Amino acid sequence: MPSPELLVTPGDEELSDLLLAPLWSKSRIWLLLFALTGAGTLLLLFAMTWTFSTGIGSWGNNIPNAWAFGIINFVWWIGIGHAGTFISAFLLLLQQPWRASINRVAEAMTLFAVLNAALFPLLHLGRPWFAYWLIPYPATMQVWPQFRSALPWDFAAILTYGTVSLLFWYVGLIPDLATARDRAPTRGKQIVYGIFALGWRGSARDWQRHGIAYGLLAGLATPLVISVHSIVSMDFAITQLPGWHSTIFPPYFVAGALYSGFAMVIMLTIPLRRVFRLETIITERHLDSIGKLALAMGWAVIYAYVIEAFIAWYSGNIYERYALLIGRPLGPYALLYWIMLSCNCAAPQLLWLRRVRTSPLLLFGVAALIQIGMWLERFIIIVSSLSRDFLPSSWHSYRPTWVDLSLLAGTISLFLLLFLLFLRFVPAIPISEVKHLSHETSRDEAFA
Amino acid sequence: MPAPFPKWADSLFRVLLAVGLITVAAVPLFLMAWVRTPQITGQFDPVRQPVEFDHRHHVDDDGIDCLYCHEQAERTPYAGIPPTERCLNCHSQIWRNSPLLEPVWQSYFSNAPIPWVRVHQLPDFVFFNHAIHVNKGVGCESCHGRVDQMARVYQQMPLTMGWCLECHRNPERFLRPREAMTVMGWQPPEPQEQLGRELMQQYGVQRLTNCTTCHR
Amino acid sequence: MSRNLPVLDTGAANEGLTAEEITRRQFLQLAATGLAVGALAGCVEPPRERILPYTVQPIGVHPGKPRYYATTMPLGGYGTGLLVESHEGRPTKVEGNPQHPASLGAAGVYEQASVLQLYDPFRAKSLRYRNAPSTWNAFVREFAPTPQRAGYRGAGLRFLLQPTASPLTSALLDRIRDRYPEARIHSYAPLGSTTGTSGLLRLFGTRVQPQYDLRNARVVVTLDADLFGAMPFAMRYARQFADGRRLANPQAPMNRLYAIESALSDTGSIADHRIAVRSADVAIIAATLLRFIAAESRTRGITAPDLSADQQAQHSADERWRMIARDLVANARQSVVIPGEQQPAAVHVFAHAINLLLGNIGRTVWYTEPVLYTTDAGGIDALTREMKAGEVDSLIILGGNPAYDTPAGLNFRAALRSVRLTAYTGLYENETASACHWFVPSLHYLESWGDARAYDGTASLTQPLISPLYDGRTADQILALFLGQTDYSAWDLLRESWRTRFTAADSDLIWADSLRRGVIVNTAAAPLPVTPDWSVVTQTLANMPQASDQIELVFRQDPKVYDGSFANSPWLQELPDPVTKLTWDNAALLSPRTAESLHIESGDLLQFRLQNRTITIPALISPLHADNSVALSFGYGRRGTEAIARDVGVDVYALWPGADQYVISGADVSRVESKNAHRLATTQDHWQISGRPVAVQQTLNGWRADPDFTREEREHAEALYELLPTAEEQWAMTIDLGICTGCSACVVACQAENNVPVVGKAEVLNSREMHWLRIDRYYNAEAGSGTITQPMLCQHCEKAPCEYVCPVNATVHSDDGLNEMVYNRCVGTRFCSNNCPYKVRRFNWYNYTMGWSETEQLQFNPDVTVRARGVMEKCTYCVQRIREAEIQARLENRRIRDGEVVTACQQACPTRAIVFGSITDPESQVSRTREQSRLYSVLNELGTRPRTRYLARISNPNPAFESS
Amino acid sequence: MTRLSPRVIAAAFPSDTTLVHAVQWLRNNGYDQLELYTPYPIPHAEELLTLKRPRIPLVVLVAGLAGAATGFLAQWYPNAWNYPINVGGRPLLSLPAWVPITFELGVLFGAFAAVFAFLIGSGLPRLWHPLFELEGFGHVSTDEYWLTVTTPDSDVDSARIEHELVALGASRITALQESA
Repeated sequence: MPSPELLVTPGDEELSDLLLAPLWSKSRIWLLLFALTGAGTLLLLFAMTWTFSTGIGSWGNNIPNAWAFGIINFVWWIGIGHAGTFISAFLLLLQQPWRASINRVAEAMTLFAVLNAALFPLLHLGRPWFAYWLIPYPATMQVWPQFRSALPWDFAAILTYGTVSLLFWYVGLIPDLATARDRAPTRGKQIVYGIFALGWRGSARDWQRHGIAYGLLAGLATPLVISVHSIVSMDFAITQLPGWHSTIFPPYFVAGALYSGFAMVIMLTIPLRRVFRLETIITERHLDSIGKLALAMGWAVIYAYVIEAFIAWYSGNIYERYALLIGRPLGPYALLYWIMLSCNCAAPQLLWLRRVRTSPLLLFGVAALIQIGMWLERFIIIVSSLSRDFLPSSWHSYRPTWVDLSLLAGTISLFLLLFLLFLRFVPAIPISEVKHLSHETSRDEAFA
Repeated sequence: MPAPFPKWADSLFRVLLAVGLITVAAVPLFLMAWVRTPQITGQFDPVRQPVEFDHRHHVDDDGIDCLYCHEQAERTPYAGIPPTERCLNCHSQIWRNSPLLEPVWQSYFSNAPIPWVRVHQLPDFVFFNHAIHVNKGVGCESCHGRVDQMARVYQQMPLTMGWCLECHRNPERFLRPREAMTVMGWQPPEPQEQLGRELMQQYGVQRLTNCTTCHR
Repeated sequence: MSRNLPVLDTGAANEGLTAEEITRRQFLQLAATGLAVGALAGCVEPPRERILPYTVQPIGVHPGKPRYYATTMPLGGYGTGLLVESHEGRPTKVEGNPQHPASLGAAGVYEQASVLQLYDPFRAKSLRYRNAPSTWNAFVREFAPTPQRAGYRGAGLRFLLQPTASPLTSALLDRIRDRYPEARIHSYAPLGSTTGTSGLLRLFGTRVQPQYDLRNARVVVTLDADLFGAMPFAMRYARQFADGRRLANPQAPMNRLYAIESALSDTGSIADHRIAVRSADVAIIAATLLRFIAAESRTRGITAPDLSADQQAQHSADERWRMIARDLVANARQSVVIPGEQQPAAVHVFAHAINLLLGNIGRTVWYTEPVLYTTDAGGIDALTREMKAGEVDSLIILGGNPAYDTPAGLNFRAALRSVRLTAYTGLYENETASACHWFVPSLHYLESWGDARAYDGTASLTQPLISPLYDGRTADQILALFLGQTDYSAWDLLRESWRTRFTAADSDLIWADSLRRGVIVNTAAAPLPVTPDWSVVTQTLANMPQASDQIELVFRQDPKVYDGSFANSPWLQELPDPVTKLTWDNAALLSPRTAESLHIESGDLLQFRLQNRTITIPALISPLHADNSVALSFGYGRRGTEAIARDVGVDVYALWPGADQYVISGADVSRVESKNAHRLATTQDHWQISGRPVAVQQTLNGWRADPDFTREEREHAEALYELLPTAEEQWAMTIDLGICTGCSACVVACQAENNVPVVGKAEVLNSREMHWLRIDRYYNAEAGSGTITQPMLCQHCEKAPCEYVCPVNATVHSDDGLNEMVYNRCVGTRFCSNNCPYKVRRFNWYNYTMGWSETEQLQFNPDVTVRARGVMEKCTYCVQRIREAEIQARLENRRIRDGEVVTACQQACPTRAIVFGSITDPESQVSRTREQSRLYSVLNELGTRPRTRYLARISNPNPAFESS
Repeated sequence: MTRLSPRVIAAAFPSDTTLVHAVQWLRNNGYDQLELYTPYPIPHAEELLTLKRPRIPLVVLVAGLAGAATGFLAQWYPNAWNYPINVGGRPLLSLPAWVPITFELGVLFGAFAAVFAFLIGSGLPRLWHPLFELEGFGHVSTDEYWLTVTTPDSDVDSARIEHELVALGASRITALQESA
């Protein structure tokens, strides 16, 4: 029999206090991590200021590699975001009870990932101060954006995705904020959480509307999450560059996105349950399920790789063949390519073993490898394709600068920083849902 | 612990919320309106010149034609600012001792240009050619306004790209016969649209909205 | 923008230096204020600008309308006629003068770059005496008394000039020789080889200079001669050669070129047969050819001396020489063999003997008296000897840079110290300036009066386009000092000297006409009859050196900085070498096999030791380079005050044993062990075309077999949907790869016309060079020619991939078929570049143009926006010229005439390989080229429908070669 | 007969089951003006109180369509109507290219509609509510299950109700006059 979503069914009050504990208590380790990630975030700010003041030239980009780290990081982050929405929205529609205890963590992850992702398109512009020209507004020059380009699509997609994720997250949060308000140890906290709770009283009618709205948001978010990475993939697919110009990109990218996303969920929840003693709430069952999902996505990605290569060969097009069958496995970035393959294709096969899926340490390791692999995948897609396209005369390789690297490191820190703040000030586990779940399980037991 | 909020907090909160939402919506609208104001376009701001030259007087009272001083307008990209000698064609005869002419004489004798201040200033990436506009039936007034009514010349038109496009898209609404080129306050004898279409035929005027028409 | 320009004229332009002139200081201030606002403004409003009208407007000056003046640029002693574009008294662009024999309307890299040299902020600005600022008057006080010194016959007085053909200078020099019988006049330039003249002196017994005409040469053989690159008159030869292969159809007659050389040159890269041999072996090959031809001719009953007697050199074993000989004989009287200027006298003797045998004299070759001013004073080595011997009292150096560019073997610099009084005039305070007592800034040709003669003797005048920016003088003025003409302006001297030359009657008319034309008609040198002394030939044959395969060093002209005199030009430093694509450096070129034998790779440091002198220089492997031969180019490793040239590359003069010794054997080569190899900034890393339909070529026979061999690359499938441009004119360009020598004149011309910035070595290393037009060069063993060069610029695709990915409409299509790039709308997503299959788009990673000095900004073309940081840019088909012509045509209510719009690259091209025009006119030149069966589009299968099309290169290899 | 101001009785229960029993009793005795307050949505609340489903889905649909329309027009007007430009030789009416944004804006508007429909329908935000004044109402969000029943102001009724609720396990009972 599968292990249950909850190992214990504590009383409502204990449960609330257990889940609210991080909000009221201070912890040294938290402060330490906060300081570390804070420092990293300062690095990000510095690199950003540097980029804006000296110019995009401070990045390693060149012609032909007009896009590189900036876009790689963008795609990587937005991809990570996807798992959050998937877990909370998609699994909600599929009525997977086990999502309850981890969906808010996943959603928070989405929010912060999207935030990071949104930084890069702005940063990588030659003249970021004119970024608003991508918005259709009645300008005195009467010139408009050009909507055949995938970039305005991107802009709309990310805007929508970010907003919807935020709404979804907040709506789900309201009842718990109310709990926090009512359990607040001090008046100050009571007022703050009170304001954000919007005066939630939990009447049957409110619950009903809440449920419907939440469901509808989930219904909207699910196709949205598919569309977003499909659109991101079109930044590449609509071009005619060998290695980009491919019809499999949308599903391929969505799968890849979820793949890295699940890996990130694993990497976040495992330390989380450990630090806050939540093994009873986030159980092996959860790890097991996410592990399976990751494995499934791994195979989707492998399929995409195979098809990509096959079509390149089957097309008989010399440029496609060179890019995918020679450029990647043997070109200047061959090493990265093979590392990527071992991370994305070989490593996840361990997840066939239940022992690996349920052992936090091993699972974390595999997830980490996948994470690296997926970043490299974006590097390969973007740089190896650009650096060697049609005319051999313009071939040139790419090397990142310290600014590129600082930006990557910086956004990772910012991500963790935001996540820490989230753990400290927001109920990270959806209290009402867990209660609901625990009562159902207890009821089941009663009937059993 | 008491109830989280007193009764009045409710209404206060809602008001604040409303105000917040409205500002968020209003800011961009305000900006869009603001960039259309003279403050940004630089309209209606009489410019002080090194020489107190009064167009109102010279054009209206003396009836001097624009092309007498800006004689290149028909032939070259630039209408041309008259050389000092041109002022003296008349003023070596009349008002020669007027203190207002002091800088002119100075320039003439020291052979140093009079540093006139530019009034109609387009960005550096815009290339405007007077000759072609003048020859295709765009009157001075159409862009420079009623110079004959300006003591100190100021920019009367917004000179925004949108403004240029109005005419580049529909020249017929603005064209006038070459003879009336320098006339101030000209009124079309027949309905403008109709006259404009005729002139477009006659002068071979095109609707040019290519970027490189102006940006090169 | 020209609109912002101060409207004023230096007055120097045409009627001498009149009172209209305004001082340099004012000029610069005003000009700079006008140009400071040159860049794209952001969203902020610029401050109110000033407009500065004339006080008195000169006749015929219309601010905003550029004017063109004819003038002459001297280089290597010979003049090239130019037309220079001037905006309100600022020369901004140099074009060729169609009426001038050396230009024929084209302008090469040096001519194009010369305009920037005028504005070079590092030019010397004032006189100097012993490290202290001085004045012209002081200089005059020093030297003016000389002519008055009673009984002084010029003992110890020496003049050192660069080779010159200027009638004015020659006249002055003659007068000086009359006034100072004991003075001596030496002339020297590192590339001014005298081997040719001495060789011909031996052969004919008189001083003559060969003249070549390729127009009716069916077969051309070059013996280590860069006919289309380094040689004087190169642009003329290139044009004549190209005219022999402008093939409209496979049946058209076509000439054939054999290039026998060590380092790959422009000539070699377009040759039908390029044969790589050590430069030292060229003599033996010439001898071999001569023998074969003599024999061959006699078998055909042509009278020729028997030269087969003496021993055969081993190269004769090589069948190729026999085949070439046959080909030459078969085309007797319509062929030419041209020896390299830097080759020893023997080669010149053999080459011209061959031409004699073939009966080419009077048809493709003839002889005239030397155009350059010559004295019997001897060369630089004679002078140095005298200086060391203390026989020189005062030395006047007019131009050049002998302290730097003389052979290290002579140690001229040291010799200078043993001279009591030395004076030097030059553009820069360079190595020589610092070694001399007196320094006088000389005038750039664009700011001075003078004259020159072309290689064929045609005389032309040099007139200034701008009054001198700094306190400079011409060499002629300094010479005049020694004739007592102290306060003569260059104009006075010139006008005077020509007044005597022209028939007094209509002297002024001729003068005015000559100024307008840019040439003085009927001044070409007359052919001289010559009689060869065949015994000289047999003697020379008799004592031929034995061929060896030890490593040789070849000292050569640099295709970019010449002999170093252009080293401070950022344009030329960043111009990719036509062959190696190297920028901001010189390197030791050697063949892959030689590199292998030395166990080195490109970038490794090599040390050369020759007679206790050593230099260390990075190696650069160049395919098709001759084995056991190392090419070293002059002009780098400068130590003067020219900040841009300073420490770029390595000074190879430091190894050079002696004047005229361009090929040296017996230097020992060793690899210098060092951690990190020297980084050579080449703009093209991949030299294989790897079977891609990019630069298409075919042999003449292949073409005849399949006249439509490019069909695959020309026809395109119908598009599902399309929006076609509708305007009256539809612009298009055709580039004939068959006659592109890769000389790169177009690259610099484009840079000059379109304000293309220079980015520096570091940025080039990161592939960020900004050239709108680049020349791709691919090596291919298959076809007859060793390489193919392909000018690559925006293809102006009708279905442009770059356009539909731009999110802000910054790159769109115009009604007349241009792919427009709107800088001021660009936000810099660089998506367009990713989707450009030709990778011709360039991005302003930094604010490249902002570093330019006040003076350099004066060169900016006011009709082209100066791009700021963060925007994309690319070739616009010189849209500013199109619109200019369009407006002119509309003002006159007519259509634009064919040939009225000429792009900068097209205008500069010596071979006229680039054709531009409207394809709506079926009669236009470009329309006709597009009917040719060798027309094709690059990457046709992508369906981008480029407006820039190419004519496949047709090579004409000797069938005999293929069979063997 | 004169209409008397009604009164509200609020009762707190320790568990959802007891609450449900209480509700059933009240409904059976004809007291229909009920409202429940619980820490989580208790199952079958709709049936217990016979609530009818709000029209939120319809609102979302309409808003979504409006969003999509906005998205489409925002692309068609600039590119095909206001300033038609030849871009890469593509037709002015490039419908396929406009699909993504049309979809995204539909979703965006729909999402906002869902949230606002929920908030407005529930009269949120509402920081103050008379119930907040009641002793122990704060437990509603944690571990107590409350119901309020509005009755005609007759001591008989209220006394009966209160007594019965206690019997049904109400841990705390408060009565208050409904303000208007």
